Amino acid sequence: MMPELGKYAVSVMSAYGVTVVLLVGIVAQSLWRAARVRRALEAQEQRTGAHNG
Amino acid sequence: MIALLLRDLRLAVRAGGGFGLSLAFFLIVTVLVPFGVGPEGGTLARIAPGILWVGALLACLLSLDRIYALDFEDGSLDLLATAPIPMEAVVSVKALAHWLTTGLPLVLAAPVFGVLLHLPGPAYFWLVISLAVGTPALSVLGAFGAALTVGLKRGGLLLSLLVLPLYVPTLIFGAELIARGSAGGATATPLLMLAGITAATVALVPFAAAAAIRVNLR
Amino acid sequence: MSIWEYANPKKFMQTSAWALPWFTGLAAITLVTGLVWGFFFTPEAANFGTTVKIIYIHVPSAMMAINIWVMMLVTSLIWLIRRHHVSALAAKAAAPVGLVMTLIALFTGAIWGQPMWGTWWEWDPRLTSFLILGLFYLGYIALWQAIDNPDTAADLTGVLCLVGSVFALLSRYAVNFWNQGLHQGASLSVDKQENVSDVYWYPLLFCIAGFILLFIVLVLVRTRTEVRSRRLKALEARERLA
Amino acid sequence: MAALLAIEALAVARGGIAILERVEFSLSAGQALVLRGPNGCGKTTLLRTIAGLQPPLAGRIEAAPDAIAYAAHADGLKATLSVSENLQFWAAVYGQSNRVASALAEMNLEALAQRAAMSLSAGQKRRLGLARLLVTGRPVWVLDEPTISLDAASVALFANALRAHLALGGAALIATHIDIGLAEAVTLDLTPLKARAPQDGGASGGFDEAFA
Repeated sequence: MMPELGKYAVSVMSAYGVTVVLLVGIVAQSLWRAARVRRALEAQEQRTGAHNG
Repeated sequence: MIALLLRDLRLAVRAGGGFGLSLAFFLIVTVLVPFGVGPEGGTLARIAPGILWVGALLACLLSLDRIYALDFEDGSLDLLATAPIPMEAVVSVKALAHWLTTGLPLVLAAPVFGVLLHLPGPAYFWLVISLAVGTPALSVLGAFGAALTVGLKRGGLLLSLLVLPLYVPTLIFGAELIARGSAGGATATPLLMLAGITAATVALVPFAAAAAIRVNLR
Repeated sequence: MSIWEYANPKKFMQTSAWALPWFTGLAAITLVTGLVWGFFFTPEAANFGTTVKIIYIHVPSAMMAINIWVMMLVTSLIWLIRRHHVSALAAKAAAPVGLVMTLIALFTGAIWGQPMWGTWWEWDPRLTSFLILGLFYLGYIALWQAIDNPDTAADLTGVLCLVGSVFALLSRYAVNFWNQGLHQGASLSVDKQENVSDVYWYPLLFCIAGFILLFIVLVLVRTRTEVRSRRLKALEARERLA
Repeated sequence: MAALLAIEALAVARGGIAILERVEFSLSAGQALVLRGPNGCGKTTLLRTIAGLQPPLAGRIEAAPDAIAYAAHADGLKATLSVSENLQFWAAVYGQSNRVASALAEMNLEALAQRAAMSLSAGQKRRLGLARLLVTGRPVWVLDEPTISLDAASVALFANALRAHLALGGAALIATHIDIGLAEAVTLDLTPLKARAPQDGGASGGFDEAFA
């Protein structure tokens, strides 16, 4: 299944590795903050009785 | 406007104004570098233009947050904003005052520091020219960065982060001008670029800085 | 029906909630197709060996790093001129994504440079410009975080983005002048597509499309978050006042 | 007689939230208006808006372009400059250098003219700050807590200066807590002008109305 990467295996794998880590990182950060802010806003709206949009 | 310039200059040279600190800092940087890279004259001569430019840049950076911070704290900036001087002029005058108290002394002192770094003979001329042409841009860009951070309690570090990338073109062309000049190469391109950057910066950036100050006073 | 309708936060929230699942699906499909195709099913290049597989992430991320800054410039201008809050918040939301793209481009460039040029880091004009671009992203993000009042922050970062764009361009030119580099321009850059044979070109197209879609998804998610957080701040301030 | 300063249906915001609305008044030559209201009700914000430091949320402010002289909480004094140097600077900014001597005399600062501003007491600094108004040569004074840290004698001194200014065809808008002893001044209480919430028909602070 794995392609034969030859002498550059380390380079190619680490490049893909770094990319995947960084992309997963930004996606996870975005989702985590999205969830946190959404919960905080819902709590605030319930407390103040403001209507949502 | 002349009154504002005179006031800023007077404040800078009076006690606590910090005049001369930048120069002392420049001297220390120049003295520390040989300790780091070794006393060998050839190496020092080769890296001298870069060291002098980076030193001038850092010395300039050191005094930037004072451009408006004191005026902001004591309320003068509010009063200046309501005075009949346009904010663009206030920014330009303050940048000029900063240059006269920081940039100009650096330009004049640089040849002395060049001796410490074994700068070759023909380079002195170009050193003075390139600093004289380039440092006004540093002051104006610094005034812009200071305008962005004027309301912030701990703006110093952020100010450096904002301003240093803006200094890259000036630094590159400035150091390149000295390097080419001392090697007898073609100096027209870097000199024109350096002068162009300074001219455009001095003409346009005060508008951005004034806008930033108005936003910060809101 | 005008495009400015979507600058209304309520309208934006409704529309983006509807569009987000579609974009997410499309982004996932395109990105996975492109990367799997590129990684598993492309031959070695004669002169680069298997390192050629790195272009499937290096080229799209580098493109996005620049394009995201351009997008931030446009949205900042819209905010400064027309005062649409969503526009300013979209610029804020895009910046960290742009920084990540810049980092990916730099890392993959360095990793690639090691076997090709024999060094991890070369002060090559393109690499150096990306480093400077990264610094601009950092400063922009730091300024957003340093200022409490959201409208002040939006104005100031907008002005910084404007001035920064000019100086980023200027730096690019200055760096070019300073060092004519090793970076292979023609053989791999996408605007010279005749130099890349079809075997590499098609998966690359998928990857580029995938990165663009991924960016759209991230910006939508993050802008929605910023809109909510802005709304939260307004409610809190009103509560304090009451 | 035409008004020097006319405010119509003005709404002002602090931090993006409306705090005062439906503010209306006008000032003609010789008139003084005292603004009152509890702390945090928006006096300073209103004055800053009228002085042109921040844009109004709604409504209109009509005044000649160079009519207003603004004095904030802070006096904008430079500690290392002398009293007369401080004053000369502002006089030069406003192009009124010939007024410095009379302003010093009026605020009873002549004896201190050569002292550095840092050696002044709080009340003396405040007097210097108010002397600055005299060298602006502008008809409408917009003053934020002008009598803070002044003793009774200095308040009287200030009231006299204010009276002289009004007599010369000037006007003044003053936010203050204490009585400055100006019989002719009209008082405007800001408490009923507090902005209502947007859902009750109040002015909206730009962003949140889009959610309603």
